[in-house]
Amino acid sequence: MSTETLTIGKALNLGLRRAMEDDAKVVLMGEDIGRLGGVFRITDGLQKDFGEARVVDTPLAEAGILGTAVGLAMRGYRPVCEIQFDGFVFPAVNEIITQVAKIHARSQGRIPMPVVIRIPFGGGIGAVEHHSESPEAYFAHTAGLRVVAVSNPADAYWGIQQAIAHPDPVVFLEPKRRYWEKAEVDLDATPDPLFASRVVRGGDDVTVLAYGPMVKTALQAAEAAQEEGRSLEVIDLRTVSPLDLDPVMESVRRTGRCVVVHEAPTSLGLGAEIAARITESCFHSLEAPVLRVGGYDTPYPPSKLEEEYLPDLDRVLDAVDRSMGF
Amino acid sequence: MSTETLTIGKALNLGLRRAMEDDAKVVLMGEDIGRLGGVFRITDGLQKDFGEARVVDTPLAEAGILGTAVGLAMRGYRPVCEIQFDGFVFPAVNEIITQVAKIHARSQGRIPMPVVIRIPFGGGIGAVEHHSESPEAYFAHTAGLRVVAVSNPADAYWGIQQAIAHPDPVVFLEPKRRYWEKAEVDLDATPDPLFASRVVRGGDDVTVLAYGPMVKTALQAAEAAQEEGRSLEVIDLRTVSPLDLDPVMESVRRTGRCVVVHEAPTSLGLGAEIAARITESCFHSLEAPVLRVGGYDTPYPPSKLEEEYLPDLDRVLDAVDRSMGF
Amino acid sequence: MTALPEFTEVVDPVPGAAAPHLPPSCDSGTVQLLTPEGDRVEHPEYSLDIGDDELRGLYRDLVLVRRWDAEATALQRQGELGLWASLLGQEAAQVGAGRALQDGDMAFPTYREHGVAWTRGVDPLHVMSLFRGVDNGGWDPAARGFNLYTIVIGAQCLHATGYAMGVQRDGAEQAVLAFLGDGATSQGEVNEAMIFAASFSAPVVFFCQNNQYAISVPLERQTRIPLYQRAAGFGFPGVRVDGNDVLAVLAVTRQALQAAREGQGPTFIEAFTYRMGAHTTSDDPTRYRLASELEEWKLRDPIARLKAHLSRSGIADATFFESVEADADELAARIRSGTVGMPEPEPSSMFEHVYAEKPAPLAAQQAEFDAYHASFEGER
Amino acid sequence: MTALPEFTEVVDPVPGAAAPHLPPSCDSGTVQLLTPEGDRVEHPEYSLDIGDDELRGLYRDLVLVRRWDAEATALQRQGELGLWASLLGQEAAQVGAGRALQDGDMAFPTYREHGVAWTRGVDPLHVMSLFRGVDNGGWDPAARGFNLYTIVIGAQCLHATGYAMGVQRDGAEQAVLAFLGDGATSQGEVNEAMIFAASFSAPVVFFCQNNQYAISVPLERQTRIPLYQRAAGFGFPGVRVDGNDVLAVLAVTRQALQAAREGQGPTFIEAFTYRMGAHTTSDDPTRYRLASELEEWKLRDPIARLKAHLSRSGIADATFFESVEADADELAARIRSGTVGMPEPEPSSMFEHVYAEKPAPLAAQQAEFDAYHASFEGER
Ligand SMILES: Cc1ncc(C[n+]2csc(CCOP(=O)(O)OP(=O)(O)O)c2C)c(N)n1
Ligand SMILES: Cc1ncc(C[n+]2csc(CCOP(=O)(O)OP(=O)(O)O)c2C)c(N)n1
Ligand SMILES: [Mg+2]
Ligand SMILES: [Mg+2]
Repeated sequence: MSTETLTIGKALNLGLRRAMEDDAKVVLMGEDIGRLGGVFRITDGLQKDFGEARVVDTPLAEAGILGTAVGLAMRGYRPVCEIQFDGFVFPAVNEIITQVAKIHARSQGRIPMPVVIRIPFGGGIGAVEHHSESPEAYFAHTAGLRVVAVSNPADAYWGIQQAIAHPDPVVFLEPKRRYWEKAEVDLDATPDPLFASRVVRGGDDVTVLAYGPMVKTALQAAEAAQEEGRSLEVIDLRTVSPLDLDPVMESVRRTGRCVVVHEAPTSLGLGAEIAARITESCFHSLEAPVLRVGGYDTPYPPSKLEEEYLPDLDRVLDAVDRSMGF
Repeated sequence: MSTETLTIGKALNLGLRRAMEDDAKVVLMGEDIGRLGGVFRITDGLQKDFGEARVVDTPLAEAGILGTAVGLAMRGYRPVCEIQFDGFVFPAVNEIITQVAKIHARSQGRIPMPVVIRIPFGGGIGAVEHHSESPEAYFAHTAGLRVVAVSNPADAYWGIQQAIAHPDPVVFLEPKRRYWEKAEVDLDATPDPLFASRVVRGGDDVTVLAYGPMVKTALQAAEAAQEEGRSLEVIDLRTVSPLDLDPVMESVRRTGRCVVVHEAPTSLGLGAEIAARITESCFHSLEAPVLRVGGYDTPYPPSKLEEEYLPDLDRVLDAVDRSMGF
Repeated sequence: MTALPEFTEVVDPVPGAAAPHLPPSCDSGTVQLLTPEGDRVEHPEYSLDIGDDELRGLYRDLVLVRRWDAEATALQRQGELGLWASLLGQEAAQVGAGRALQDGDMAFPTYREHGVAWTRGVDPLHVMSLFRGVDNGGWDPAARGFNLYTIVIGAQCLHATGYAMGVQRDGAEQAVLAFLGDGATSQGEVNEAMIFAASFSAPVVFFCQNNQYAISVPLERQTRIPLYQRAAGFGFPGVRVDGNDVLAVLAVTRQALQAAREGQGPTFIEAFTYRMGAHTTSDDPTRYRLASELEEWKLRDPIARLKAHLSRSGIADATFFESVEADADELAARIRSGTVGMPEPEPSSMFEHVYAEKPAPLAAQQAEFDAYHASFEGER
Repeated sequence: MTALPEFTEVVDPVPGAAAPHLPPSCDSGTVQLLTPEGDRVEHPEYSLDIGDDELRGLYRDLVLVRRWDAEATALQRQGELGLWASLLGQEAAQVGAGRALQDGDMAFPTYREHGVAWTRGVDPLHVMSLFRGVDNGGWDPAARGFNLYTIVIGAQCLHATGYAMGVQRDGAEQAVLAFLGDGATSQGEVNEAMIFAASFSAPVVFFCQNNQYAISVPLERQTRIPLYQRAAGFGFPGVRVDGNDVLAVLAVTRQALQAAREGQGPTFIEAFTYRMGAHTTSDDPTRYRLASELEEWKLRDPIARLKAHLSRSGIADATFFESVEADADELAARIRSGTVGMPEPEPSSMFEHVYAEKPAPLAAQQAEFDAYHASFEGER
């Protein structure tokens, strides 16, 4: 068994490399992903080894990246697009929503659309405006897209390969502030299915849901709660759309309480959909309403304020308290 | 008192005219809004009377329309942009989300951003792809925007004037399939506040929430339910973001049951946010989970299928039944 | 098509517009190989080696697509289609461009390229189904070398460019033809497509049918200068061709596609033409353009000029013309009966193909949908 | 700025790149009024009537903005700023363009135009606060005739065009200056801005600092031909100026702004220059460009050449140069202490100004926020 200790960033790099080795049709596209290896170095060394035809530094235009990716997919390629930062995906939204998401259905399945859209997302890195956004809800509301958010090196390594191999378009969200966090990854394991949530810590009192960067925060909260004698079950949603809520329902039926955590603004964030669904399905089991811990309904603030904006351990515990108080 | 029987389309036309008379800074922009008067004729006759500097046929580029509107707003104008159809707002989404929504906050209130974005929205007119979308959730998830959806001629007439006069950017959704529906409008009335929901039919059993084109559907359902001896309270949300849920909470505390209706896909549609909020605030009053009647999580289908896709009276009644069954 | 109503109200010229939009016969910058009167003329840079069969074939194409178009317009008026976007007046631009394609080439249409569809062997009924609201186009894009219609203005230009980048990677000697309108040239994505195409020297040809209007908005609102000059700003050739001259369009497009196949990168072709009908059946062009303009352009009809050439040069005789008319009648009849008899789509089909692999939540939603509809069985 | 590390690894030239990016002194199409050696030269179309005071002022501007930039880079290294985008090497382009503006004109910067900010009287600390993460820029755009920094590449070009359309409607004799980079020319919105500007003849000048790179991506990926030629495709003038020649930039920009004020519409200016530092403090340019290129460009330093001219022509003496150094020291000290001493923003301030009128739900969220934070009082 070959295990390596990898950061999320390095795991993505290796996963991309393996996907490119496995399938000559995989083409990476983006701004600065070639010689520079991307501003986060996720594609480091790949252009050197796979050449400029497979690791393409594009002109500076996100609609152009996604639009040409659509054409490449029509020609049988599997484009993997890097959006440099979350806040710069919006010029590409027309292509993503009106084309990438709809072409498979439009063509009655005749046109394949295996496009992966990699987006380093979320805050917490002290950046300037537009570099700390959490745009997942826009994509999760869009039928035809799959939206995945990874939280750890193993999911990063396997998830990017699974996303690339999958026939559907996948918005692949990378927790940028966790790029440097390490864990052991078994490079020969049989990976979990990509589009499934996972219980990452068992517990009985409250079910806490998170994805991407907030999984760590949720686990920290569970750790702290344990000291106060409270047992939190933490579920890493992993797939944000379509949601895999079966394990969640199972858990909530047991705990009767649920808290959803994400960085995106709370209004119409994923927490809204999850709360609505859980309430529909587990109405009689709920002892408290599903509570949401999210970003506030404001633009992401200047970085000196981001600690106050972002959900943290304390805010999760506060919600747990409120849930228990019902 | 001067009342006139107006269609929604004509009410908008008159409202725009009055807004232009009241404030010389109001400038209309869009594709085909000038000589043609817009594909729905909402701006009919306005270029003739106010000239080409105030009713501007733009080049065919939605980002261009919104981006130049931002600049006009910075110069002290009040641009009113027409997006020809809902499905064509996406090229402008970058300007709307990263600029229109954020500039007031970015500038600490120094830069005014009174931009109105008129969008004929929703389905039911037998159109081809991209002409029947309900994109409101994308905007409602975006802090800094206000999103309004009108349902009747009086709100159309007054609402468009109020939106234009308001200092915040407003996405103004027009129920295109109801453009030709008529009602009496009192042109001298004191209008209701723009950003407030309104009980349009009193009832005791279930609270039904709708906005835009679905208000009529909800009222039809209430009518039909009455024959079966069920009393539905119907609330026209009118403002979709930020939501005005106080009257809703008051109602739900009384009825204990709530159904939300919209055309947009159900997942992460407005119903999700409303359900989450109501459940948080009225947990102990709810006798059933808030149920949602929405579009399915698919692309809007070819028009021969739209009747099956769109919520109608029967689907609302079905949800009411299910709610009562809890 | 029924005659267009006469324009009576006198309106000011559109601001900045050099209205009316005159045909380009006298503009020496416009490639022409067949005059409006039907005379073959030489052009220093473009020649066309074409046999009589091929000439007759082009004529047949032109007549048949016009008949298809007329039948579709009529069907829409009779409530059998939700909408129709007429190609009337643009037959030569479309047939010329379409016939310039080779097997293995790929075309990316907008929503008006029925003439190109025809040349690619797309069954007209597969186009009719879109406008009837049955589906979004029923043909197989890969098999026909003809993408589905794209309604969001300009998006297909990027798809074409990306597809051409794939052709490059395959080392294939193929070319891609992207269609767009004059209005579309203002979209950011169209300009990005030209930038990507130039940067990567992609084998794509941008074929712009300048029919003078984007719905009601005249060309002058989109550009101050002739559209073909746009390409120069991106560093690749642009050429203007008489879009009502099927021979010139064929020659110019063939040459551009061949250059693309040989690795010389993109070309922008402006086919100068005119939309003789309404933008779509929902439109009323009398609100924004002068009847006199239409009259001028009637004199440059693309079919009349080829017919004059064929008759005068003896390439075709009355028997041939009659056989084409008969083919057209037959086609129209087939389109009519096929359209009217088209089966309704299965309601539940809207849940299919949203994903290549249907996710469980969507399957559950579909099951609820089915159950709900089953509950009405017998009632309806 | 500390010296850049030498580039050692030998890499292939970027595909299609005519690397290295050579300065344009020998290109006759580039407007130059001051040679790299500091000699004034004539240009047939551009002259500059400029007094000694003004010349000394330009020199002072150049030195002060470079010092500001160096201080900011140092502050970032010391953890006092989150990020800094250095203008090193682009001082002449920015000061020349900024000084060409008149009162009442409006400038729309990207995120690198500190030199323009300086010419508009923006307090450097109001720029520092952005990069420190305190706010998104603390100046009053209307009062300074200088919009806030725009980080989304290219968006400001449309804002500038729209603003210029407002100037037209006001009948004002004012002009608008939109800044953009070479990379930005690929964005759809930038091209749309040029299309709108051309269509409406808006009084806007597009000022592109072609510093040869968009982060790591060389110019050749964005365009095959010189950038100033882009404008021709949209039907308005484009001109290339030596961006390291403050006099030429001033002359060219002045003339373009004046043309705009007089109703002649837009101009595109390509200021050919070089980014001497990293893209931002987060970047490592040794990964993608050659030290030799940097060495070439050092010979064309914008400050050295003006200094040579001023000394040799006797317009300025040692006392003047010393006074400028003293001013620079003082400025740097003020920037340092002002930055380090900047008050932290109020947490609750994030809820302010999201709307002009705070909606009740947001006020409620803010109240919860306040109550939650109050609950920690004393604990922390
Ligand atoms: C992005 C987008 N915006 C608006 C529309 C609505 N629309 C459909 S056709 C059209 C005009 C297109 O003009 P042109 O490109 O000249 O093509 P033509 O219809 O003349 O063939 C417009 C504005 C659209 N389809 N897509
Ligand atoms: C829409 C968008 N995409 C990507 C980025 C990330 N980004 C920041 S600067 C930059 C390069 C800009 O290059 P250029 O326009 O030449 O300006 P320069 O930085 O050289 O001054 C990129 C890609 C961005 N800010 N906005
Ligand atoms: Mg047109
Ligand atoms: Mg640059």
